[in-house]
Amino acid sequence: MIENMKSVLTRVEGEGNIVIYEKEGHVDSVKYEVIEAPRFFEFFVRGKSPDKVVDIVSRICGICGTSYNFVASTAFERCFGVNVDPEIMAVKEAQHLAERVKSHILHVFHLNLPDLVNTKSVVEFIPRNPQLSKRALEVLVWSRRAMEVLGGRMHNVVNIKIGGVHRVPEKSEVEKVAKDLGTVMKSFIEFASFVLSLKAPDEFMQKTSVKPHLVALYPSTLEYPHHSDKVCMDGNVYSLSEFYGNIVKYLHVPHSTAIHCRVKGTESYVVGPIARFNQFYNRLSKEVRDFIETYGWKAPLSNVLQSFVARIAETYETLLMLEKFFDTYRTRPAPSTAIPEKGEFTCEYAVEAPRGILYHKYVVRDGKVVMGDIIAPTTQNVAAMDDIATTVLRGKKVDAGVVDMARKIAVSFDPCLSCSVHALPVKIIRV
Amino acid sequence: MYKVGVVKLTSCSGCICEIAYAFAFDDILSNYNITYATILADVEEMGDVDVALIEGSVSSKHHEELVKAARAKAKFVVAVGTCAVLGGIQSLREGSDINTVKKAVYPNPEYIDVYDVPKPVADVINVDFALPGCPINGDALALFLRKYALGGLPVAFYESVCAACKRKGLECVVVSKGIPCLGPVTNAGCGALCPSFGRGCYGCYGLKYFDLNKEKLETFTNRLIELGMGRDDAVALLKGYGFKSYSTIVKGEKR
Amino acid sequence: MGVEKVVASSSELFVGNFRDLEAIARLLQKSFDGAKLYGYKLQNDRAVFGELSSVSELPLKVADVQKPGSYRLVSGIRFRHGSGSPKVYLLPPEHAFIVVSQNYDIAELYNGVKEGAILFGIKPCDRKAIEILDRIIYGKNPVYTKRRDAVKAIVVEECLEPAETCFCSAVNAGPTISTGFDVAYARLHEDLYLFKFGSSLGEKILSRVGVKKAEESHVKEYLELVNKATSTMNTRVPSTKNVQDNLKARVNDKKFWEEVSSKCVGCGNCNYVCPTCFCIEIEDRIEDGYSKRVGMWTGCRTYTYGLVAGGHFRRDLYTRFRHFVLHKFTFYPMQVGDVGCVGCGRCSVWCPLGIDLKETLNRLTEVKVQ
Amino acid sequence: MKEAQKVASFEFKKAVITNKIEEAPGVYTYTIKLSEEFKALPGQFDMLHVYGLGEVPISLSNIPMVRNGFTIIQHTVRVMGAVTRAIISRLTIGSFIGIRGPYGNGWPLKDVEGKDIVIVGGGIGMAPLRPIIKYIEQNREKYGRVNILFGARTPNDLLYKYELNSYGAIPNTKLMLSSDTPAPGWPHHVGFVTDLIDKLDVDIKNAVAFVCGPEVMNRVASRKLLGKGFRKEDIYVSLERRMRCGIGVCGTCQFGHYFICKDGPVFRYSDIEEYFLIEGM
Ligand SMILES: Cc1cc2nc3c(=O)[nH]c(=O)nc-3n(C[C@H](O)[C@H](O)[C@H](O)COP(=O)(O)OP(=O)(O)OC[C@H]3O[C@@H](n4cnc5c(N)ncnc54)[C@H](O)[C@@H]3O)c2cc1C
Ligand code: SF4
Ligand code: SF4
Ligand code: SF4
Repeated sequence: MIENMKSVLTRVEGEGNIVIYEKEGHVDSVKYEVIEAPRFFEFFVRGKSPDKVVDIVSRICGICGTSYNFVASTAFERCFGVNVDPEIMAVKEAQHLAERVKSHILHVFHLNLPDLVNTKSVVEFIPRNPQLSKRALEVLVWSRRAMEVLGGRMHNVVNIKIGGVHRVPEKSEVEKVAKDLGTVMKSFIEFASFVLSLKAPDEFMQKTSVKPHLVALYPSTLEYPHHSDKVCMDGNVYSLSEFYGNIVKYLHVPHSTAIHCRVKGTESYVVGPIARFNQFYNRLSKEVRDFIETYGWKAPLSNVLQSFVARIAETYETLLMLEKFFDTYRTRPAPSTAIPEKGEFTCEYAVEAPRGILYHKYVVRDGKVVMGDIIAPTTQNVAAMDDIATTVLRGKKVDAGVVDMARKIAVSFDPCLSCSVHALPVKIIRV
Repeated sequence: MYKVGVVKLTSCSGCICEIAYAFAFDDILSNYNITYATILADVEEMGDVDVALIEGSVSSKHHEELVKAARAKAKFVVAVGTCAVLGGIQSLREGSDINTVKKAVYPNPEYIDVYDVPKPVADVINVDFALPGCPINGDALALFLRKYALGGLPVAFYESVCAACKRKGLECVVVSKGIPCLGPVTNAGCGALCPSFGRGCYGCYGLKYFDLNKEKLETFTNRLIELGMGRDDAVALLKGYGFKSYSTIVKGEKR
Repeated sequence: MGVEKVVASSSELFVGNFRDLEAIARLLQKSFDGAKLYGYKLQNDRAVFGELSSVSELPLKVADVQKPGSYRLVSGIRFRHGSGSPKVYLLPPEHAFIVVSQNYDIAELYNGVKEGAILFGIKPCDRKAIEILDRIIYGKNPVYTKRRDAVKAIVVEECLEPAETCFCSAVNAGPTISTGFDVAYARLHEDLYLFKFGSSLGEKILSRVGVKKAEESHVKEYLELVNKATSTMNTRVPSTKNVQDNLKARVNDKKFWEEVSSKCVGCGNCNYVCPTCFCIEIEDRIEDGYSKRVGMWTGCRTYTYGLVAGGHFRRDLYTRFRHFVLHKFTFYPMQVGDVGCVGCGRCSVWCPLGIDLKETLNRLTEVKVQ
Repeated sequence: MKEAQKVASFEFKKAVITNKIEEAPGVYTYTIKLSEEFKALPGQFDMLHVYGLGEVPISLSNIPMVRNGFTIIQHTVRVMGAVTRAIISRLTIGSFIGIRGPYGNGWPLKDVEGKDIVIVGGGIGMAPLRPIIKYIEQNREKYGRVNILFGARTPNDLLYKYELNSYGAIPNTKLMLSSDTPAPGWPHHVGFVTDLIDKLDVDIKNAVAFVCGPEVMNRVASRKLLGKGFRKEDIYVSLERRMRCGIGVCGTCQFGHYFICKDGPVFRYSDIEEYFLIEGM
């Protein structure tokens, strides 16, 4: 095991396995193996011009690709000293917000719900409750339309660039989705009410106190965390470079193509909905908090299996943010931006992707990226996943229930659709 | 009811989400049943299916086995997305030594077991239908599913992004703004998204391998340079998402 | 269908200004129950062909700078045309023919447009292109036919200063017009318009507008400009006869065709922008349990053209490139009795590679047949 | 120009399939019943429409017949792509199908009365030639000697196997078959169908030839017939190009200055030779 790596890069998502290490019939430890073949983005962003990198990195994750081009473009803007008009920035942000809606709904409906209602898949759930499914799909389809209008398509949007956006859509185009927001809000509330009234299966969790650190971006405004250059861990605020340069250590473990991140090399931490929700509950709109509390939920959520509550709250909050955006929307010409041809720049920034903090750092020399460092949310969560699952399940007799719980823990982290894998194949290894 | 299996290989999973979207339509849900998809259902192995949707490029022996098994169990195989059809963005590593590549990203490159260059699915098995796109357009997939359910297929149009651009009444960004654009050499299917946002196409549906040869690609590269791009950038852009087609065209292998 | 065949055309010119142009539009719209105006206009700083809310939308304060592979708008008064043409109205890029139910019952058949249309400020080359389309698809393509029937009147703007890429005079399509229109005008100066009529309707309208006979100096200036335009454009391409003879001689000269098409990537832009290209692909789209058959622009330079199940008749790009030229100059005359190219230059301007038809034609006649 | 007289249109007739038989692997003959009158000449084609998928040009493979007030027509369809796939896999007895037509000019049978007839067909090309045989059978006295040359890749790929022998039994008619590949028990020629042109038994000076098959076969057949002394005017070839409308709208079937759908599909060799010899025309 190598510790304290400098310039360590990560990748996420894709295929994974749950590995249960067993001792005399009882769980010794649990590890989540990411076996997805790596794609080496950090390698091939090198030598490319920063504007091309903005498009390329969105392919790191199909579900939250907008987070990638959002954070990359903003990192470059900041280090090149590009001033982005707040209204243009808002168009860029809105694409990211619409993506958050999409991602959360996909997770809660397609991936998490089957666990909450004990079906094998959403495919089974749909005929059981077609009405409610319709509501969820309405929100999903609306988020797609919003992303299409603002960014061109539901995945890998094409309307984000260094300096803001390529084109500010016409008011009439935006109106087409804005006018349906009211209906979608209703569908969402109906769906959310159902989900919030479900009980998280937390019998294991209650008995143990697993306390990984909670880490979210520290918002510069009074809003709920969105994007920032500061990190907040358990209430303490750090700069991005301090946190990712010194506090976090990176480990490349044999069982995973993803790099593991640990605070000081040993302690795990959690990013994502639950970290945001528990630390910044008060920054949610009152409307949202009231709604959540009607169903008996509020911060802090006691374990990760309850993270769907945070997702529902965030979706609600995000829809409200979009509503505000639509209300004052107007079109304007998009600016053109020149990328400096000479000089060396170190560019870093972070955004709250649906699954947690996404941190990018680039070094640009004479108009070309020479180094790219990308730390994705799942990378930061896998160590916590291992730790939580191990603590919760250690000593239990290896049976279907154990495997199921290991699966549920993974799913509730939503480690990115493809590797969250509702059906992580299980391997049991005797030690 | 047709049974559908979704096989995921190396990719960003964007196509999987588009698949999920295509399955949000009533008429599709009433004709198709997803019986295997690791993201969507707790089923670990694919049984016999009518249609296998294979997403992502083949990066390892393990993938190769998955794909062959899918072929054996599926009546109809669709390569979904530019990764599956042409290799996808990860093929940008082609031409570099894999060990250098691994070292650039991983402290312990020996843990990483992947092919030097990812393969398109059609390099491993016979593919019945291809839907390029990074990601694919969920509506195009829905169209395919609707037509397949009627016993037929969508009529295949082999055309450039320009076709959609002109049909949408957009103005060519190369001609009217001097912006480099890959539209003329890129497979249609996206509905000319980038030009509709006033920017040049960056080729995410892959190069129009059926119409190009080395010389034409070279003239096109020169045109991009004329429009202000550096040669490296121009070549990288062309390699982009359809590197498989780029390299076969450049090597003059097949058309 | 707009414009009577028997024309009360006059070579007589009248003089007026923009207000008279407005009056012409108003009177025409009144004569045809509020028919809509279609013409060129600026939309988000670009020239498009579409519905005009009034003639003041015409691109009166811009000029285009056209070169092979490049198009820019600058301030001026000599706007020629953009990538769109009246084809955009008459044969829309996507047009539905029929909607069919699952039971094979016809749910909807294309029935034409409700309002009449007045083509306003189109160019002589555009008018000629319509004539060619009429001869080739009028009465065949139901969408074209019905939309064409909706055209009640045609007002043409003559071109006094052609763009660098124009050669209409060399193919008898401009820069002036003598038949097939109701009213034509030319802008001698920013607000000095010369009018003429091409039909009894046009005559009536002009007399109601009350334009005066043009002065001799106006006519002289007009003719000088026209002559200059004509003689410049005529030298840009070989004579049609020369082109046709050489096409015949070297239709099989593969090397020549490969050479002139070497840059072509088969994107089809030339086809889409050409005002006389009419080829379509047809797609059946399933929407809400109905199947809608839609025609969409395609063209002979795209791969699909010549593709058949199990084979391809024009796989090599040079054969498709060649077909375009042959169709315009050899086959159209055999099909409709006239050259199918109106010399507008769009195919060269809007070719992203800047492949210039003029150059192809010149090389065709200059380079010795192998 | 006057208001459009009669605008061609995409309107089709709704028909019912009354029979479907397998001719060869992937090739089926459909019998279709129409409640309206429908006249067609041998060599003409229809646009067959499948809901949601599109239309394909398919030749009539028999002369339309009238039975109990219905018109019965036949089409032989080979599975190729988007639309034909659905016809073969989905449409069976009782299914609906849309039909537009007949289109095209057809074989000039009236003009060649009194002459000897040579028919050369390969693969699916046998389909548009079959109505000629049926027509001659009904009007035997109007024509001289008849030679029918049919070939396919394998014996099993020949169409109309159940009635081929009856063609040979038509008076003064010679049937010659070929298979590209040898097969056990195959008594006929092995090789290309065009080889059989060497064995023609007609008065070449007073004969016409009707040819339909893949483009290569058409070329070879024409060349060999010319070599045998046929005049260019006496050879007729049925051609194919991409065809999306059948009525001169889509433009994609252009062959030189011809539209195959309106000016063809049957062409006199002398009229097309100029184009026929150019690659990629
Ligand atoms: C005049 C004429 C008569 C024909 N007669 C018969 C016949 O009797 N039996 C038979 O099996 N086939 C016949 N064909 C060929 C048949 O039309 C094609 O095999 C069929 O169109 C393939 O369509 P598809 O949708 O299955 O294939 P795809 O490859 O998916 O084609 C898509 C579309 O392209 C067009 N197209 C593709 N191939 C051809 C082609 N070869 N010719 C014309 N259009 C094509 C069609 O409009 C088709 O719908 C004939 C063709 C022509 C031109
Ligand atoms: S061929 Fe070119 S110049 Fe001629 S009419 Fe068409 S677009 Fe204009
Ligand atoms: S030039 Fe080509 S696309 Fe244009 S009408 Fe002729 S054949 Fe059709
Ligand atoms: S626009 Fe130019 S490159 Fe495109 S098909 Fe036409 S000639 Fe070829």
